[in-house]
Amino acid sequence: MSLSLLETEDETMLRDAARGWLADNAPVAALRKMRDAGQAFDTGLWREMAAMGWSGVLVPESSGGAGMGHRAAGILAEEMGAVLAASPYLSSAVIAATALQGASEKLTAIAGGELVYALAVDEGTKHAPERARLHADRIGNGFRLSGTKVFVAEGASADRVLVLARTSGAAGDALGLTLFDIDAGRAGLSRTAKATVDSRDHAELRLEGVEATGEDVVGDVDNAMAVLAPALRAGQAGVAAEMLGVAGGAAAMTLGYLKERKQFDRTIGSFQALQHRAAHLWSELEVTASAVAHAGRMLDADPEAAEMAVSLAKARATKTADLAVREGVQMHGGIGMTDAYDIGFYMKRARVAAEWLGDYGYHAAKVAAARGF
Amino acid sequence: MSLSLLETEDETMLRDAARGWLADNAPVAALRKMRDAGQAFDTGLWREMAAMGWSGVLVPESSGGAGMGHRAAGILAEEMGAVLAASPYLSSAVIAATALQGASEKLTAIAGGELVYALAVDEGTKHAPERARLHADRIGNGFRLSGTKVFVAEGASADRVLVLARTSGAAGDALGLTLFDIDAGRAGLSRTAKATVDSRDHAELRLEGVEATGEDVVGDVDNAMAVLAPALRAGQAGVAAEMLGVAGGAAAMTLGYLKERKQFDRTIGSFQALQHRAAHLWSELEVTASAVAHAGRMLDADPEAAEMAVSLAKARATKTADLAVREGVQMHGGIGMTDAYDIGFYMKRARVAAEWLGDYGYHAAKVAAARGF
Amino acid sequence: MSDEAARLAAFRKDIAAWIDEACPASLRGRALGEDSIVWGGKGWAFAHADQKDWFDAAVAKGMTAPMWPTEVGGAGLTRPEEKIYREEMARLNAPPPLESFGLWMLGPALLHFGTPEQKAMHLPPVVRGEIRWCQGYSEPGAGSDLANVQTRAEDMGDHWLVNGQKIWTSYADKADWIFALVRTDRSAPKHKGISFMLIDMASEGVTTRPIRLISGKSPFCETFFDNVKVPKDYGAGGSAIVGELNRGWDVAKYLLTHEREMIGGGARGLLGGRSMGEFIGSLEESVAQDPVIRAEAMALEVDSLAFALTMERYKDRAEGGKGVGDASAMLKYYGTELNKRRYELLMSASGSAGVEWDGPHGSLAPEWLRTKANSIEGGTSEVMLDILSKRVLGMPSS
Amino acid sequence: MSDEAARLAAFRKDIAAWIDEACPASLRGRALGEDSIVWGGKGWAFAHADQKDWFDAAVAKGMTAPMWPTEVGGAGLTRPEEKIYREEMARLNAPPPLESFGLWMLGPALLHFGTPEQKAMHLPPVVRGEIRWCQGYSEPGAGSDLANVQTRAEDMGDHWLVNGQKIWTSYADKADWIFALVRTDRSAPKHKGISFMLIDMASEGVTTRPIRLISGKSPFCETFFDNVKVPKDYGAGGSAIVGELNRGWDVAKYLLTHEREMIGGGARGLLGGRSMGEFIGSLEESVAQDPVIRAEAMALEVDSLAFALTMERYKDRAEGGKGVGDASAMLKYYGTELNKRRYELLMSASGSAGVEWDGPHGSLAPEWLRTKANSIEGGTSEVMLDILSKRVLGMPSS
Repeated sequence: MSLSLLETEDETMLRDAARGWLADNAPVAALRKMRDAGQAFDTGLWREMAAMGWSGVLVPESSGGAGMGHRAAGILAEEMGAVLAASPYLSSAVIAATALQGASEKLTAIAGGELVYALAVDEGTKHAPERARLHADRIGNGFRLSGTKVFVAEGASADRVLVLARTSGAAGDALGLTLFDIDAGRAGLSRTAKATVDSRDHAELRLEGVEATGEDVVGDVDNAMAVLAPALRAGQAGVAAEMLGVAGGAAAMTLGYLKERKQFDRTIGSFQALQHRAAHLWSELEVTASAVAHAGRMLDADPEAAEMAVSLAKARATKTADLAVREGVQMHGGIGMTDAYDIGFYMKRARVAAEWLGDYGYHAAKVAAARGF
Repeated sequence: MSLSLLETEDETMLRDAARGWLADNAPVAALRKMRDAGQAFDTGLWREMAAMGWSGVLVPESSGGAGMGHRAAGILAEEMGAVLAASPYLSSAVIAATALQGASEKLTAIAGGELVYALAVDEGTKHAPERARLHADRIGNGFRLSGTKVFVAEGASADRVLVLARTSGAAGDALGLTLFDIDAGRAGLSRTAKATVDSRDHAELRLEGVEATGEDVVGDVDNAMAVLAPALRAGQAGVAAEMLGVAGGAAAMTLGYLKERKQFDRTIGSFQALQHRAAHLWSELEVTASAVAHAGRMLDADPEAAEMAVSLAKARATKTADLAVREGVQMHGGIGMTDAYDIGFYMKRARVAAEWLGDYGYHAAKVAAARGF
Repeated sequence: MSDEAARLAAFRKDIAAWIDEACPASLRGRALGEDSIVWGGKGWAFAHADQKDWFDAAVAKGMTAPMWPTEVGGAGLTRPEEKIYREEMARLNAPPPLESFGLWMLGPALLHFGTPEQKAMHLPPVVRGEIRWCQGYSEPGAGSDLANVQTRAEDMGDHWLVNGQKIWTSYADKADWIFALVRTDRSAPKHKGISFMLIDMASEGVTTRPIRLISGKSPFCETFFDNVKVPKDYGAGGSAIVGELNRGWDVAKYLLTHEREMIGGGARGLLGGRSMGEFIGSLEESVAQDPVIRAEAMALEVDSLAFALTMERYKDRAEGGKGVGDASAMLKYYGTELNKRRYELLMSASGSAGVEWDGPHGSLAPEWLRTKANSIEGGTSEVMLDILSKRVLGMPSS
Repeated sequence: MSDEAARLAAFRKDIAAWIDEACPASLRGRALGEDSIVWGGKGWAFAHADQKDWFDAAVAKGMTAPMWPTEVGGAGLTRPEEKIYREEMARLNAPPPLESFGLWMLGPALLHFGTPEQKAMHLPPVVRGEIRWCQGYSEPGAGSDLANVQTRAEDMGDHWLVNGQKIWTSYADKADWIFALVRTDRSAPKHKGISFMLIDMASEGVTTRPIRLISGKSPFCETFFDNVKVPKDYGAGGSAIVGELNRGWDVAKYLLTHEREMIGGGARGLLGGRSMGEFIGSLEESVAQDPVIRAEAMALEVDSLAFALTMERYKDRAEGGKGVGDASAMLKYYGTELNKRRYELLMSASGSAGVEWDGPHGSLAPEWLRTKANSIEGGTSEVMLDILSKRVLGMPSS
């Protein structure tokens, strides 16, 4: 694969435009305001993003989307991460839009920002799709779904939810799973918003005899992975890109502080011990940026072969964001510990994103498996 | 346990005396000389150590030893480590003397430095006594031993070898093992000295039908662990102490270099990035010193309960020596890479000692097991 | 057994019997949380009768300040006795009867620098939990540069007139008195001209404002002094200044050393007496099998045990009259960095359940965020490493 | 498919066919070791006919210097073509036909700073492997302070008189020529007054002495210049000085950047094309199950793959005309530290078999020790981090 990881001119324009718009419309202050108001994201803002084509980034132009592809989607996610812009972008525009490939009407609604999707996959504290136990029992021509899903991003606010359910086999089997597309208001579905440290929407979903028909099945019964796996890969690459942005945003804030803050009559950025740590952090960021760009390129060029590239990106981004926010808070000193300052928001988002769709160990193990161990 | 880890006055005197004598008689230059001559240790020097009571450090006074105990043995090992003094001290005076408790004549010979022992326990590349396969078959009233032992410290030069052999059960069983005390010249025993990076004596032993009698069995048949486990603990605590000394010696050499070497018209020890790394290294050394002292105290106070303390010391000492030698070579720059300079010898000994009698993961897992996981 | 050993064995038996009798069963073995600590002070209200009974029994025996002299209400224990006392407290799962900045900080300062009058006036109320103290060192913008004190005390003859602002004052809103660094000579160099002053928080012109942290509510406050009159002499002959006038930096440095030793070992939290492995073992099975988590848990267990031994060794050394001095910076550095690592692993092991503000692991998430301050408060890790490299290792200045 | 893509696809097919035909099967898929490298030079002897055949074929096609202009004997490939060439070389397991400091270092310097005469004189012999070069930068005692050049060249009218000593000169004992930093103006400030000089190693007064490393024998030498006469002009109009007189530091800096990019990615060794996991999987079963080793192996695999992508990204960037400049310090820093980590893990995974000088894993132990120099030679990691923080991140000087 001789894919160049350099940005094309179009990509650089997209990045610049996104950065400018986000700085004006969705700075960290906006997240703070929403948090203080107990709100997970700003619907108005999401409509504006939709108007710019972001919600249709992966939707073909034939279905009313922008059809920009995964590398572009990653650039948008990275820029959103850099300012901690909260939106259903990854859940709806990246994950659901990938899972629902071919379902033109739904894609059109996603692209228009009218329909917000969530993905309900995990039931334990760690990402493990194949361990799903939520069961869909066949009743007549349809199904009845019962069980609990946790850590559902946008779970409390989404209009529809993609629910992974077991139609056969036992927990641990990759086969025997089916993906359902369920209206969030359907009888028997209850949603409990959880207060997570990143002030975003992560909900627990309880399904008690929720009825579904064959129409609601995405892809084929007992073979959810055929549609879910590409969607997960897209989401994992997306959250990796977001975390690269989170890391970069935290690092930029920290480097700025080092250049401006004075102690012991010196700019603290002149202390060599801090300089070396800053340079090391920057090096990690550069290496992670390559992995994130590569994941996007691979998803665009050869999605079926992209699994290792995606896991590489998520593993690297998780570690790098962790380093960036830890160094960020420490180098800010006392002020970084206060809620009045923004750096803590980066630490909180990095922690939540670290767990979403597979943690470091999960993805590092995938890379190792792809490399034969 | 309210054991104080502070040194007693006697211990400090022992340390000071050892340090002074070793500086005069066994500096790193002595190891270099032996290496260049292809010699593993200096028999004359070992006799002098014996004359000071070091070879009898664990031998009761009633058997002609000094009966100083494990904490004192650790202090000697640490001081030897600090100058990389090569001798059969750990193999013979610490390990064999512990295994042969009660065998007064042998202990007297060990204490006198006349008899040098080696311990042959491992057969694979990692320490794992219970995986021994070398078999001792009962022939008439005696045994016939066949198999191979590797990484036998002092294996090529020892007068006698304690050989762990399987008399029943299968590889992996802790029971069914028997410890034999074999003369190194016995028929069927061949020894191959290996050129290891630390220039010490590590040999492969091949036993082809070596005959032994019940007289040669140490402790009870099929129950080697009763005598071997205490000997291993003593040896592990001893090598941990030696590695603390290796770490301390490398660190001292490095700190001295930092204070003296000039670059860019400044003493390099004035560069804050190096200062912080030096301070971190010193912190690790202090924490490891506590673990090493504690292991010695526990072996003296309650040897049966000392397993976790010993593993804690070996795990910490392995990590700390590794850090000290890596920082040592790097901070010395180019000169540290030359064979003409001493710091490389520390790196080499640290690597070999890291593997001997259980590596970091082996001992960290023992600590974890003792703490319930 | 030596005479000393026999004496200590008898002491162990006696003190254990006393704890067992005096400390009600209801207090034993609880997780130590903010809500179960007895801080004392004028406004203090015990949570329940058992807590008060234990406190009263300890005060009566001097065991709220076991190593302080009996004249000021302590128990006058030697270091080996105090060690045994703590071991038996831990074994019997008894909580400390009283904790306070008076015990940890002001007391050591007065015992070392105070006049007999100051000791007599201030220490007994600390031992008896009647007066709660807070510490006023940091100022806005000064950060690690603690000697950069701008709060000034002007000499008005019979009193000092104090104006300025402190930050990071723990529990200022609940404290009765504050010990603070104030500038008493503005013409002297930075480290000179500072005095260590005792101020009644009820004085007119003292106000406080709590600081919200990234972990949520916090005990930290901003404290404002607006024309606060501090009498030069508090009646009973006790000066408001501890140590010499304009030499407050000496007292502060002494206390900083003391504080560092304490902070390094003072990691309190979720794990309680449980090992990291027990915690992880209580989670989903896949977590304990993850090599990344398991390797770090093993390393943490190793480092934590070795560090705990090191705390003991240093305490023994300090008691042996050799002092610890600047090397205490190591305890502060190592202990706080270790605690941050510990909470990172707890969060990672807890997965999505850990990221809730108040999820199945209770206050794990806010505690995790709170640990990030460990390596900042009481001197940053960077300042500790500077101290170690310059003053312990003798590295040259640049 | 765009025209360009179609063109590149055709190129890939052609170049693959050429490699497949020109590179004998006996050379394919061997572990790359010191003994299988073709270095060229006057004293060079091929190991066997197949090696010479492959070399001759490559010289004929310009493929010893694929991106150099055809005028000097290169193949004039574009960056995308060169990338495809390397990919196909890797796929077909073909070894580089020639490696040398002439290709890596002198060539780029001359292509950027050389006169037409210098290029014409020196580059074709490099491409054809006729002349082997070495690099004379470091001096005893100077360490990281490369500009501290004491070797001096005095202007004697028609020649320079060179006296001094270089250290860490790789293969000085086997090289035909040396490019060296010499001081041509002793009154100028440190970074001025240095010139970049080309010297024939056969000149009278040049001697070398090999340096033994902690890893054993090494290609490094000390090189001594004792009244060496260097003609100002080498006949064919080529000056002995590259770039301007007294501005050799510019050339050196340019080459250092270039060297850093190369060293960062140039980790060669035991693993060859194998992954860390394959290596570990070939060891005793217990090793792969050890969580400490497994966790680090996974982390190394992740970091190595991401770093390899980063090398490619930076090469693409450099080719795009944007240059890489000081950021190359990151490649040098990261790549060498990664390689040291890799060898630490290999040693740890190999256990007692790894500590033999020549055990079952061959030269593992000396290679491990040799990696320790990676983060020292060509600029220490500390110097790289200084460059990054000051020149890339814009941190202020102290």
